[in-house]
Amino acid sequence: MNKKQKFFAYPYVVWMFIFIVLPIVLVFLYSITTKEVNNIKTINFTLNNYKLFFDPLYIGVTIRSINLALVSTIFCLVLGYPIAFIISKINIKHRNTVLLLFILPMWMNMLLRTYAWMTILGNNGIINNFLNMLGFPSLRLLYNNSAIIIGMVYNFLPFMVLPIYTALSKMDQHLVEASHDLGADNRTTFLRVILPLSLPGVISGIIMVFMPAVSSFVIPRLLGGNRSLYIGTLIENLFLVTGDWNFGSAVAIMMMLIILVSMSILNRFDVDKEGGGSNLW
Amino acid sequence: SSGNKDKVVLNVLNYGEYIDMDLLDEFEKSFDVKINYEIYPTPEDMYTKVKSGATNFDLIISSDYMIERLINEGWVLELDYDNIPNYQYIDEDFRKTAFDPEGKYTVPYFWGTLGILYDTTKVDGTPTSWDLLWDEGYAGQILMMDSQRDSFGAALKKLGYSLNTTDESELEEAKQLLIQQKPLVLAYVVDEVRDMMIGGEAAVALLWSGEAVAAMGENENLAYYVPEEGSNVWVDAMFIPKTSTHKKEAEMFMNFLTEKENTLLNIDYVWYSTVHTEAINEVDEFLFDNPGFNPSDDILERTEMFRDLGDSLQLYYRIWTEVLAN
Amino acid sequence: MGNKIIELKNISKDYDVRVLNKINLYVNENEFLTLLGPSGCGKTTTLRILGGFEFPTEGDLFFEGKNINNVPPHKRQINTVFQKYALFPHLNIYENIAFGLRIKKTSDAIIKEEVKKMLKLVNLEGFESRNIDSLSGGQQQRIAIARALINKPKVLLLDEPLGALDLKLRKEMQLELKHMQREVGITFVYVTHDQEEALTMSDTVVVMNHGEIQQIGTPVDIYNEPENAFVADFIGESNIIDGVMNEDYLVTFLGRTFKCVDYGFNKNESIHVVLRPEDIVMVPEKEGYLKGTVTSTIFKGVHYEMIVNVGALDILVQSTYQSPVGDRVGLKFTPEDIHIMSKEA
Amino acid sequence: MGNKIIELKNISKDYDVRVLNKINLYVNENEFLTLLGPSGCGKTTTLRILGGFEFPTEGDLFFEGKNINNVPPHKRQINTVFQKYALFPHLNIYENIAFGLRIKKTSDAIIKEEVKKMLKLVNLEGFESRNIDSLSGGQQQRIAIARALINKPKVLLLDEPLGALDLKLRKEMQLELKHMQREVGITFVYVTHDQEEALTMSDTVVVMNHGEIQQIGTPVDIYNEPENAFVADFIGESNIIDGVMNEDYLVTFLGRTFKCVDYGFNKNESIHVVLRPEDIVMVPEKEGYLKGTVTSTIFKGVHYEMIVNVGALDILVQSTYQSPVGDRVGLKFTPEDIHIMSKEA
Amino acid sequence: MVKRNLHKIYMGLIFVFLYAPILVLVTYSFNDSTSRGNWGGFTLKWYIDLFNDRDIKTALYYTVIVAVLAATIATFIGTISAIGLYNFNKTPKSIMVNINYLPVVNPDIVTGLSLMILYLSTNMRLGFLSMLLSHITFDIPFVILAVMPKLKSLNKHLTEAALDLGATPLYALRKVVIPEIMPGIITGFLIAFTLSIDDFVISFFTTGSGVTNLSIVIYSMARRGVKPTINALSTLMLTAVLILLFIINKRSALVDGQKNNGGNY
Ligand SMILES: Nc1ncnc2c1ncn2[C@@H]1O[C@H](COP(=O)(O)OP(=O)(O)OP(=O)(O)O)[C@@H](O)[C@H]1O
Ligand SMILES: Nc1ncnc2c1ncn2[C@@H]1O[C@H](COP(=O)(O)OP(=O)(O)OP(=O)(O)O)[C@@H](O)[C@H]1O
Ligand SMILES: [Mg+2]
Ligand SMILES: [Mg+2]
Repeated sequence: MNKKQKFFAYPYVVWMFIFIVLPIVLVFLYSITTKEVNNIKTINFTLNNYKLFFDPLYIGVTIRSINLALVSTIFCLVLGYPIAFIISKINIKHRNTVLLLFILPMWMNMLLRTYAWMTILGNNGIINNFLNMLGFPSLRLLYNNSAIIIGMVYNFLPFMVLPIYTALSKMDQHLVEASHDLGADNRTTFLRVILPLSLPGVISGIIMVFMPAVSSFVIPRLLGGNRSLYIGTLIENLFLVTGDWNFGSAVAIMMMLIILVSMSILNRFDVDKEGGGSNLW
Repeated sequence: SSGNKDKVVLNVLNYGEYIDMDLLDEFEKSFDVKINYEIYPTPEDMYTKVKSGATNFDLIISSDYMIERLINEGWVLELDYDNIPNYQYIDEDFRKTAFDPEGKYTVPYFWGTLGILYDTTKVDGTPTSWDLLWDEGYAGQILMMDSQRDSFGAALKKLGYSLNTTDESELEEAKQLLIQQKPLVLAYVVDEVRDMMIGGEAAVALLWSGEAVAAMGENENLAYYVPEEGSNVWVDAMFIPKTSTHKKEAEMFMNFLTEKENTLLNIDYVWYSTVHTEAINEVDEFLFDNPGFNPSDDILERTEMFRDLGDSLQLYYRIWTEVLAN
Repeated sequence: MGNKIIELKNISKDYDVRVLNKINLYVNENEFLTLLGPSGCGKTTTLRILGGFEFPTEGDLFFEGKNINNVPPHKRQINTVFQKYALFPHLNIYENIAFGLRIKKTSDAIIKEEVKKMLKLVNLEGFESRNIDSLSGGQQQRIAIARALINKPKVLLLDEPLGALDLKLRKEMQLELKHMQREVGITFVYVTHDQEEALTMSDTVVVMNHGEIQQIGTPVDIYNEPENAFVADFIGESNIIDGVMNEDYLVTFLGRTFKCVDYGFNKNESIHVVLRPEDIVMVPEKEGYLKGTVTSTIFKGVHYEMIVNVGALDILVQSTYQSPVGDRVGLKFTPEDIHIMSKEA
Repeated sequence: MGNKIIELKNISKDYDVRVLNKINLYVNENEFLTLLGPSGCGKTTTLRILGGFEFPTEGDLFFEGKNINNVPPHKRQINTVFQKYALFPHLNIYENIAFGLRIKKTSDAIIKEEVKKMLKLVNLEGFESRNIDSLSGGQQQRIAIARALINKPKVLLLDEPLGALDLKLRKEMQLELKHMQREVGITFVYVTHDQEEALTMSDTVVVMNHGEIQQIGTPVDIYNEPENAFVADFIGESNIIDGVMNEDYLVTFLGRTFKCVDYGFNKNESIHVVLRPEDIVMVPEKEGYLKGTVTSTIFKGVHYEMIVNVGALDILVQSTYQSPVGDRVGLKFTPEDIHIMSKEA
Repeated sequence: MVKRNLHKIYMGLIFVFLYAPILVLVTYSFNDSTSRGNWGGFTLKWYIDLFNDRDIKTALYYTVIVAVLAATIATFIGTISAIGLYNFNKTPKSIMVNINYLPVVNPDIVTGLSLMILYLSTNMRLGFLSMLLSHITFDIPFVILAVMPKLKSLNKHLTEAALDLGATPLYALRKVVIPEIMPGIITGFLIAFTLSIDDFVISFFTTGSGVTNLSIVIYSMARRGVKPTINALSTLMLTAVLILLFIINKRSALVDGQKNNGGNY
């Protein structure tokens, strides 16, 4: 490709600086100061916000959030990989339609969809009504961790499926044949050829699911009944309810750090070795 | 519709679903003003948005303690009540409130109480106390609010303290009470309480009166009371922030909304208690007899208004976080 | 040689159109069999059916006497060297070659030794930890061969494995492959479109065209006794001339009658006469059976290749001596050099 | 022929290592020049520098006398047929071929005509609306040739354009290309690793190895007067034997002294002797200058290729008559057949 | 064969999972009760209300306009930038790609607030433009992430071939590179559009002057119970999209057909 085409990216490099780097610098500034940063004269630097973060209370919140996000991510992976695999096997003519049908629900407002889940899972919800009709007792489906996980899987599954699908669909079919040829059965071929070759997609998928899952506040609130505090809710509360932007920024920066670190760890397994997880879709 | 550039544009900020939108159209038509109408979900969102100075709002409708905060910060303009002749219809009780003690800044809009909505088919007897929210017999059927002031309000009142206490030991007691209650609670929600109570998903809920009234309109098995230990009364009011560039038109709009006919239209949409002395007599029977909509005076005597707590608010946040994170 | 190890019975394959039509063929144990034919004639398709990657539309496939139509590739004791390499990009060269042994859970020590042997065989010692992308086409091809051979399959399928190699290396690899095939006693089914390669390496050559088998035979048979004009033309460069068989041992073409060694044709049957360029001797014009003008002369290293126009026809002649363009020359050949082919074959 | 159209001066190219080292070369107008060498020797890299896809690390490139080091590919009147086709998968065959003309805003009618002509040329009439994927490798290669030729470039670069074709078609295409080159007067720079192809088609052959030019010359020069052992070995199969030049016209190798036609070496200089297999005549054992045992004999169609072990060495011999393996034979050659090469060349 | 059916059953279940809430949503748009909790009989009144609802109509207008504009502009900038970034040297490239990742990683609320601070500190009036800029900003990274892998798997000889045939780099880009990476561009656009249409937090903080979108309306309604009008609107949107999909499918089938038959021009 033409070296001159580098210039194409220059406008965006400027854009990135203004709209991405600068805001994050602002957030960082908030996190290491007390009160407003608008007035340069009154700025006071402090590390207290970070110290506060390491309070067992917030560490507990962080660990709980990571756990929940991990579980959701694993569910998405386990459910999503077969989906991606099956879609990649579908006749090319219908493939795009299936993919679109897959994304389509995401065009309905997330809040509405989540409310709909409440209608489905509630004590008097659709599932329980159905169970009662069959003579079974009601189950407590809403307002617990499983409800949160269902909600997260529901909302983030496409983020897992799409990158894996992409990785699978661009894989050379001859490689699969070669593996069979060398004596590998379907299982071995999957483990030794298909899976490693789709690893970049899997990694992108994990990142793309883990990130919103760890920072989501709507789903724990609506489907989890806010019974425990998660880091997303914490940040939201700090910014909106408490108005403690300084501590909120510190938590946000810590969360970014957590995500960036896990990303860089994951990228070690990326066969393309491009860094930055550039393998989404 | 009309592209006239010289038309006055009035920037209005309100809770979602808190006005009959036809009134906006009508006001625009009769006064040749254009209304830029924006909505927000919570008072805190409103505060952030107003303080950001992004939009120069001319009229805001919000809740007592947030208004107090803005007044204290010097963000609210004094009103010229001559421009609001309909102010005469506002109930004297609401003209001088805790957040506007001299009645200089606000025109009350709606008001209500904090109380308990319960399902008569699931709850025995006629409860009158906050204790119902701590009744282990309803474990897993109790809905609390994801709102620290309201939840703490219930606990503090149960303990006989003030809603606005800043005494750490009192708050600590309230915190323990809330933590103790946690296993009984189905969920800490705000938006869905009404629907859940109508649908029979829970037995008991901490709720605002207007929501309770709306729920009772849909499900006749529901009942509402303001606990005898006392509770919170709140008032939402209109005010003009200092950013306004069309104060006169904003006051005209306040007057317009305070007209009896318009108030009635709004009541029909919003279902909260009205501050309008004339309109109250013309609402339909269901509302008039409903203790949620039209509480008796002795209930009101037991209630207290939320006050802006200034920096003490942080204390509430911290312990509420501890309750939730527990 | 030995028993039939593979047998194809009436194998046909349709995509949008028919690309293989009733292929009947068997491969003996330890045989080196080559599928030879022009591009698109169905060689790769035939090989893919053997490997189990395509299912025949019709017909049956036998391996050691058992029908294996429905046996999946990994259960066939057949390995393939793919036309476009199909090396695993996520594995380095060592692991690519080791792939088959890893599946069999071979011990690391043995794997190491075997891989080393294979790398030596394909002339790429020391490349173990290199990346696939860093190899040239020819090097990749050789890795693919090593990867298949390490499995010691009963049958090895090779789809133009030497196509990307230069002649020198190709010739070396030809000998190497042939040698290895003898040594380890593997049956090779080999696809090429290089006639010389086919003749050099094979025990049996199968000439295909348009999805049909044209002739099966030893290299010498195929070269010397082509069954039809297509084979004659495709194997080596030939002059194919219309003629009439007057009677046994007597043929007329290009307006003259010649003695020949063929017989058994109908009287006055229309036939094709095949004259190999290397069998034609260039002589002074008056001594030639045919006379013509040299219209082109090309240096080929070993010999010159000249085209002599004899009026109705261009005749290709090879000679170690060059006649300049424009020269009038005569052409001579012996009765043994005249090959007669029936037009219907 | 004519003026230099392309000139490379001291061109070097480094990737991680040096892959081209001080290449000096010019190409005359209308010349057919071939780069010949083993896989990985830098042929493609040289071509890519000519095409403008790589920049030389050192050295200068001239086109019609002007330095074009910094001229981008689309401004060079040079077209390329890529080694791996590089056809546009999103366009059908018609549009692939028409690509260059579309850029020039040629009218549809002319495009249609030209494409048709090109398809005819590459033997793929009627393929207009076919998809690239549905073509065999050979067919794709031919489309790539058509796509480049339709632009009527001043110089056409071809990177093993016939590599994927079968011999028959390859020979036809060789003639076709050569014909076309003469007809339209385009300069061809051709890359191949097929020695015969290089000899057949070229006006000038450039033999490369390890990123360096080994010899430049006409096919006859290259074949008959290789400048070093590598060239001799790479061009045609040769027997290369260590020897000593006793004096002018007298050489000793394999323990015997022979007359030869070479001179100008130092007395008792160590040299390489090259004996072409086709120059060696097989005779009864006692008549031979060298005596040995046949250890291998392969049918090659035109001739048999035999390896004769003469004790210290295997000698390759070509003959139309076959000697069975195990036979004791003698080998004879004339003084003209002995080529002497200095070891330092 | 058994496997085939297993696949089908699995996909069936997944689609049930995906569409169950949608079905609920659609059903309740015909519910003659304001509450989600109970079924009050069939009605079309919410659909009628929809056409008189000023709030929802403006919100719908801005939602669609912003989503279309932001996704389109982001797709354009993102594609061009991806091509540019692809040609960067290793280190700057990996830095840029990582910065590009930040909006994806950041919680929306932080992005929203920090953008708001940015606009305010430059004295920019919040409104349509600021909201559009914000949407573009969080859309672009996703487009780049969608396009980049396609560039990587692109046969680089294709561009060379185009240049070689006389195409200027720009022409090669338009006629060869862009068509080749089109699937990535389309995916990028779809993702950008999806994100835009669903965004609440970032929009809420970066808009003003009466400009809202559906998410803001829905979130602000939530306190008072979401009106079934919104369900009706969603149902209509879903129907519209499905019809659009159907048409596109039909059309592309037609185009394919032409490709296969014509060609002799
Ligand atoms: N998957 C397929 N779908 C449709 N047609 C195909 C397919 N695979 C091959 N063909 C067609 O079948 C015919 C035979 O193809 P095959 O690959 O077997 O040829 P080949 O003899 O190997 O040619 P080459 O020497 O060029 O590799 C060709 O015309 C090809 O276009
Ligand atoms: N982009 C590159 N980066 C590093 N090394 C390269 C690159 N391209 C080519 N090489 C190396 O340069 C050398 C010459 O390669 P080139 O492709 O020119 O060979 P070639 O003569 O065309 O070989 P072949 O006949 O196999 O095509 C090889 O060793 C190759 O590995
Ligand atoms: Mg093939
Ligand atoms: Mg090359």
